[in-house]
Amino acid sequence: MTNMNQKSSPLLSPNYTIAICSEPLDLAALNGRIQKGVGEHGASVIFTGSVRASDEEKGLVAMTLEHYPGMTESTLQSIIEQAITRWGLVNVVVNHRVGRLTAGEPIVFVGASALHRLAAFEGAQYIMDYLKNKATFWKKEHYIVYGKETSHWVAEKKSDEQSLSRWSE
Amino acid sequence: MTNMNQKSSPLLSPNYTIAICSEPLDLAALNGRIQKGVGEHGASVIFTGSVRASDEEKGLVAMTLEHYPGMTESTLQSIIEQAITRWGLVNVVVNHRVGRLTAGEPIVFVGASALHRLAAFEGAQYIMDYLKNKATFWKKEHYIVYGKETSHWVAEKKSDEQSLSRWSE
Amino acid sequence: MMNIVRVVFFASFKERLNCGSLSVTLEDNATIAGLCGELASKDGVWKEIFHKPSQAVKVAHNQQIASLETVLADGDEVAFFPPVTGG
Amino acid sequence: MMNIVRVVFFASFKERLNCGSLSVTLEDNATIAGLCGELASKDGVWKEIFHKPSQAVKVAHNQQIASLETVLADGDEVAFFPPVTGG
Repeated sequence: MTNMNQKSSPLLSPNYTIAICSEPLDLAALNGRIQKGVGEHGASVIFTGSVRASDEEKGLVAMTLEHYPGMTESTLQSIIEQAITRWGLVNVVVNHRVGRLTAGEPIVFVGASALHRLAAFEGAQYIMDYLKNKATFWKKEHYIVYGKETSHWVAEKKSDEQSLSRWSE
Repeated sequence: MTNMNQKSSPLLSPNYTIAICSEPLDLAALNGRIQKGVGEHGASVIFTGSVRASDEEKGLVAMTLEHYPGMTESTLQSIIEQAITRWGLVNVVVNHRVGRLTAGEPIVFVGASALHRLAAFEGAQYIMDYLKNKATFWKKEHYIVYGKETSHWVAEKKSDEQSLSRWSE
Repeated sequence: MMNIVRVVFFASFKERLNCGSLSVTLEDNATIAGLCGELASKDGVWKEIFHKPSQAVKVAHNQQIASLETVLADGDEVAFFPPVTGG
Repeated sequence: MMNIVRVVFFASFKERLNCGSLSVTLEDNATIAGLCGELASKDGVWKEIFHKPSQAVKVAHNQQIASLETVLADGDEVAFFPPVTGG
């Protein structure tokens, strides 16, 4: 599931790709797609979010990510297009894992490149904050407690909702 | 020139490395050093700054980066230690190129990992903003104009100085 | 005239209801609130979630976030899900 | 008593002065301002930079940013450079 957008500015046409995948994220390939073009763009920022291995102590053995096919992609598309407009991003790559993941595995990759560092930092952070609050993904955690597997759906975090307030103009 | 710092917290001892190098940055290796440990840390942010290829249109053919050996490293060390204290960063890697660079080549790599995304984003951005304003590097641009090479030292940017104001507590 | 809408459920709702999707026949000009009334008329868990749905019940109409006042047309898709927690 | 300090220059200063480093002998308790006076007593470009140095002349004392009031001791290192522009 990949969307591609090419605009017509001759020099720096912004483009983005979105992928929701049940295969492990190939970080080396994704990094390359953001950092290869970095010479044209000057600045790039890459965010990677993973299943915290330190949560293993609490007995976490795995996570399941579910999403709403179709709506997830169109939500991400609109978030990315807003970020491109607001910060003049040149290139954006968003990949999100779904299915069952084990501790240490990457869940999400957000890469953004721009002419200057402020745009790259803020653009990437904006995309992550909105992804967390608006994209239709749900996380279930699987624990082993006293030898028995239990699982529960993760509750929403107040801090995530608050993270959007910084972007109100 | 590499500094290593290991503190004694058993689980997530923060550590950082600083390198000033005249060889091209090996982005794949640097990415790996930040993203490999990401499973333990949950969130990582990587910034890469490069010589803008789009400046080639203006005739830019190369850049020379000079620095103050010794002072540069100790300045970076104090910036990184402040960021680790303020955001609880787990792992920080800063590499900066010196010598002659051509268009498209990476100049600086800043990677930071933390338990949560806000800390990773802000920690990496703080390090870049202070590096830009405090670390003893100087940039000279080489142009070819009417077939003749000229060069000039880059002037400081007001926007860089202003970028520090957001970090005053 | 009657409209048929497709209703889908995600995450904890899908599990609690033991149902991923179903079709509901509604009168013309029925709203999402009316659809909730239909769903609440079923047994225990359905009533718990859809009788006066709380803020924790999110709803999308044709894959766009919507409100209970949204009027439904034949062939529409309505999704119910808890707050999102990805990334 | 006399102190010998090592003075280093970077970037445009090094180029304009055509000098990377030199040693200067100063009286006891001399400050960086006094050192600037010594340097300004040389010809054109030296005077331009070091006679009443502007905000654009940055100074470090033993590799720490310092002010003109800093008192110098034997063996100290003083660096003069323009505003930094790395990254």
